[in-house]
Amino acid sequence: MRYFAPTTVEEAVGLLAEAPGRKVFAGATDVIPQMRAGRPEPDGLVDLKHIDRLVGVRKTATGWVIGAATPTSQLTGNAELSAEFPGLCEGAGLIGSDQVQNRSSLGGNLCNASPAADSVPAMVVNAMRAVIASGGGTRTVAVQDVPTGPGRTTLAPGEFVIEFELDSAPANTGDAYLRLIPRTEMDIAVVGAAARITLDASGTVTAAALALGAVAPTVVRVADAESALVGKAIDDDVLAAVAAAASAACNPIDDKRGTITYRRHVAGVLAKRAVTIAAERARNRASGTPSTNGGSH
Amino acid sequence: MARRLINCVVNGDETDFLCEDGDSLLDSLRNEVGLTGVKEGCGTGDCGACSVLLNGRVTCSCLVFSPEADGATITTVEGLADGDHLHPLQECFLEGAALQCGICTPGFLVAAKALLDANPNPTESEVRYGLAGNLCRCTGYDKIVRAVLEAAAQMREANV
Amino acid sequence: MTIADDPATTLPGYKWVGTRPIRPDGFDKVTGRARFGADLTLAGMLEGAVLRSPHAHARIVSIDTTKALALPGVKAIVTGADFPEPAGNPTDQDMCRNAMAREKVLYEGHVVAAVAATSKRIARKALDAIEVQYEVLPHVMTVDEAMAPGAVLLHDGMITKGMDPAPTEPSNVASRVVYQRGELDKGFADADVIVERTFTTKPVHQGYIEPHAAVADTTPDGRSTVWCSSQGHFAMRAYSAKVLGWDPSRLKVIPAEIGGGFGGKTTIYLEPLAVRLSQKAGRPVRMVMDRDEVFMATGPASASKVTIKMGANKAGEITAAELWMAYEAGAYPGSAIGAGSMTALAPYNIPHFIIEGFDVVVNKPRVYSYRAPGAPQSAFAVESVVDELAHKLGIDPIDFRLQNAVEEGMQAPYGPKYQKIGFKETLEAIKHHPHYSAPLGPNQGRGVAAGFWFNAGMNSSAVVHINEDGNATVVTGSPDIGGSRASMALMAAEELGIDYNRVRPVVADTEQVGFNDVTGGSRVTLATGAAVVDACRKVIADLRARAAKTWDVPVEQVEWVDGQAQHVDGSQPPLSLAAIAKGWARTGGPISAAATLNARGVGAGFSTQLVDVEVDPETGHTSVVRYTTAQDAGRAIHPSYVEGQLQGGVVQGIGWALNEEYIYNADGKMDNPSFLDYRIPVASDLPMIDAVIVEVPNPGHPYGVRGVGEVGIVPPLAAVANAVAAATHRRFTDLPLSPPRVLDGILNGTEES
Amino acid sequence: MVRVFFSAGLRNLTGGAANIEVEAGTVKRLLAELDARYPGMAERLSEGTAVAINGEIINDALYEPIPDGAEVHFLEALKGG
Repeated sequence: MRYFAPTTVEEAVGLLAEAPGRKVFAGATDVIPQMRAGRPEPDGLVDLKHIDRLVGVRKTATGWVIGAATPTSQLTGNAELSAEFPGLCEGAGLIGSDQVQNRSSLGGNLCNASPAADSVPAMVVNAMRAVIASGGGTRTVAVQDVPTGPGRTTLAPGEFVIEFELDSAPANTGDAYLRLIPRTEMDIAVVGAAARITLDASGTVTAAALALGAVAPTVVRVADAESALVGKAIDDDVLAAVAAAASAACNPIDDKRGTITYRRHVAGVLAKRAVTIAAERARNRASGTPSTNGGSH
Repeated sequence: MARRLINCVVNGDETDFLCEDGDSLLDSLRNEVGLTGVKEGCGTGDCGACSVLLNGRVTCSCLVFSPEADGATITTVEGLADGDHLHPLQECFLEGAALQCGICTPGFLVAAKALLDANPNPTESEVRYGLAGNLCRCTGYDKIVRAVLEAAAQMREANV
Repeated sequence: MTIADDPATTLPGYKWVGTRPIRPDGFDKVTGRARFGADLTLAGMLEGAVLRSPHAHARIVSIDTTKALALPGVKAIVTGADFPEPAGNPTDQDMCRNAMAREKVLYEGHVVAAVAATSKRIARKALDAIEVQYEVLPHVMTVDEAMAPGAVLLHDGMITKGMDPAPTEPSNVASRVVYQRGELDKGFADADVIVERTFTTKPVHQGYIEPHAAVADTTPDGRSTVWCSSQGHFAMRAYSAKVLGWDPSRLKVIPAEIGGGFGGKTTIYLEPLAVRLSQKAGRPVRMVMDRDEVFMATGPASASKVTIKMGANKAGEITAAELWMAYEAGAYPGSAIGAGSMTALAPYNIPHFIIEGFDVVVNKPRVYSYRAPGAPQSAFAVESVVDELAHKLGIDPIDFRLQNAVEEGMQAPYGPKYQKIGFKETLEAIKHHPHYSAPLGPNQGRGVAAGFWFNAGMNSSAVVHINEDGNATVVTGSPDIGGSRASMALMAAEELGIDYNRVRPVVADTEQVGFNDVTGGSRVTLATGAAVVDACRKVIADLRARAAKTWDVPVEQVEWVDGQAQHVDGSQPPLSLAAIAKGWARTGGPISAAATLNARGVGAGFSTQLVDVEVDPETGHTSVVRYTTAQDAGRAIHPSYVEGQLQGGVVQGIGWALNEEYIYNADGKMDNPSFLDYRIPVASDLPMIDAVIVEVPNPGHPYGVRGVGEVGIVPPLAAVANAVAAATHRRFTDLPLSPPRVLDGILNGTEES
Repeated sequence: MVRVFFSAGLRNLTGGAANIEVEAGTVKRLLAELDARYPGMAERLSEGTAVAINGEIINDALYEPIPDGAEVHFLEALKGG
């Protein structure tokens, strides 16, 4: 196995084009354990961390651009981003320990294509887009269109994510991500739920997004929950409808981390909790108070 | 395949070592640089025993490919003390009996240093979450958490 | 609380015992100097790797190593053919087959071959090139499957021991044990309330952070030096010798620092393989397990199934108990069913009971000792039912236990009468702890449980040398897994009357000190400590004789006080240890004494624990919010490390209660052999663990020591389960209490008052 | 005289007797005496058993003296962790 450290996107594209067995990586937090577990060694690894464009969090006129290889600790460490998108930063911040946080990245978390990836539901509810290096140029796709199933993505051989685009949140908008793990840290999500809520001045939901992780081969958008929210003030009945819609949207499996029954039930619980927190943040952002905590449950 | 020469700064010293591209930094530090204070507990980033500071950030060296260390600055447990003057964390671990078998101790010390560098006045909960990537099977963490809080207090006092 | 809170306090009459100095090996361990099992490198050293069975149960048809041996860099391969036919008693023979499979593989991870090569990468490649043909056999994974009629047999000729009459047909039940007293029918007739339930636990691993590691250097004279991390290098020598068919003395075993054991490092895995590989290759060989190998191939603690029926009368007396227990042994007989049966009812004085236990083989790794082996599983069942009886009778659970608690002179369920014990003292300590009356929050519940462990004595040797500067070197052969060097030095300092820092404790190899049994059974401070005290007292006798010679007086006129020889009438200026050492050539040469013993005076240990949990009623997630443990330590030599043992045992028990379990798939393969999915507690899962040291001195030890390492893991399973029951009003009988299981209980279980 | 107690698992050898009085000054003499009364008992107790004399459990106690009037129990040998 050979190691390459290109410093430009073009150089990386060229290295990947040279030999089909090469793979990109940023933090290696998945690659090395997979190699140890007996997955075949790629014949080359292309380290993306030395390409400036892939590392960093940049504020633009319309929103944010986050380099695909940026360590997630830089997201949680960015006060402005964390204030605007606390749910996204919570999801990113739950990928492993502090040790892992200094290596893990949104690009790696997305392209490893685990259904349980903690950052992906929050990327989806915030309608983030992946800018993909493709052949000689780039293409941009919605994050939710990248994974197609466990370990599988729509990226063609030789393609990789350069950066993520995130539009500024409208006023009175809040997001949240919650996950259920048996411990308090160091686990893979049994269920994850991200919500984003926009309210009007009267507290009526004007826009809603809800996405679930670890309950289907890919992250699931829960359209029925979103339509149950829009146009309503959030009360117990609405939350019950959200929970029911979330449970119904699941297509989980039984595995060592959870059962179908359990995941279905907890998806509903986390959905309503995530919506509640997101809505509270939406209210507080209108009045300028800091957001409350989400995270592991 | 030809081995690659890596140049880096380890515990303040210019250091070079040879590696194969697929080697982990953990293996290179232990076997090539001779720093066996860096421990392997799992090899998959789940226990923190191999924690080092890589360019100032705490990282599991088992999850780093050795060539990534080229040009890097690395601190291991062997680099925490200043000559024969122990780091306050080391002192507090000793005084507070915060180790039993001692295999996880190097990783805890390195991770705790990173934690206190970033947050000199952590709460108990912040220490517990900050060190959740380091497994200890002997102590139940009680004395480790106390030692880190005590070291933080001493370091704050020394900096006043 | 006792002395625990003030490090400066010493016990009355003692200068060093009961203080909290820095441990002698601490500096090496906080600076990265300490050498653990995998840290040794020798010139020319090869790296080893082990080929393990991918099947839960299969016949080995053939092994072809030709291609593997032909790979550049591969220097030696060993298989079953490289080891002699297993000899000795059945347990020894099983150990030999567990170390290297012969005719059959009996679990996923069973050793089939081992390779030594110039790098680990090449060794791993060679494993892939070894061609093994298996005939896959059906497997049995639980006691229910293994005990079912017509179950596939692991061992064709295994006849259950302990049955009367002996069965004629073989089975997977290796043995049966029975303990009983009184007349069961009468006992249940006397009961006003009876509870009957079945409890199960899954296999759990000791989870030490350091994987097994061994380096062997075998020389052409037929001797080998082995450097390994273990709980007892003399045992590693003896067991390795059995597998190799050697006399033990051909092996020299040097103890590395050990990165946790908890019972799991009291047997061999890699050592004989490394010796044989090194012998074939003519070079040193290092072998280090990967974490998944540790989970799949080393001995966890037994899964268990315990059915219990217990009755009590309205006056609060337990009148009868009936226990049926089956423990998984893994691939070879030898679960801790005996200890599990003997400890089950040990805290209580019950007039009528029967305990029937079965040791059952299944296609899983051969279980091994884990901290108070066998006791947590049965205590989980008993303490859960005791809790339920107390609730049904409307009696406070501690008062109920106090009313039935054993005390000195009562007969233990396993036969003998208790000597001086401190069970009631631990119950009282919890009852009067502020925690017991603190208010609880919403969704919180409080649980209590108790536990018993025998502790052990066994064989120890120690040598005390006085150096020419008047300092002492204390040599033992007991690996230090949790600060025992500090305890040895404290007791020696106390005896000799010199400063703790003038005593250097050393753990020596198998050729430098007499035999020591393993560091296990909570025995080291008691037994090896007693050997150190004996050796110190011999040294003191010699020092008095030297002083008497110097003063030309009878030795009876010389006393040893505060580290110096004093004449009884004060007619001579005192002679310090350093002064006597300085002149030793004139008084008879260097000063040194050895002591050996098969320890007597073991004092049993009891622990009572109290826990508050909070259960999320919508997800079943349980958090431990407060924990207090009270344990009888006899006397705490170094209270900090005693507290550490108490806290560590509790947290391992919390892990067992909440999330730890081996998960197997339908093929009999372990699904979670990593620290990611085998979930030991992390720091953020826990509160501080309030450790209350109760001291009821053990009259059998010079300083009153009882073992403290093990009993702390006995109560937490039930304590946590009882707290979850209190929080949810549901009784849980199957561990672990993982979120899905607890939620299922909340949604579908029967609500109790 | 010492009083020897038999666990349930041993009583098939003693014809159901739960305890008996024996004259024996050491464990070795006790074993010989028991084997004479209950053939097979010595073999049964030779491996994997410990002896409790007046409540004190001792492994490998063959030459251990037994004081007059003592209570003796045979136990399965134990492993620690």
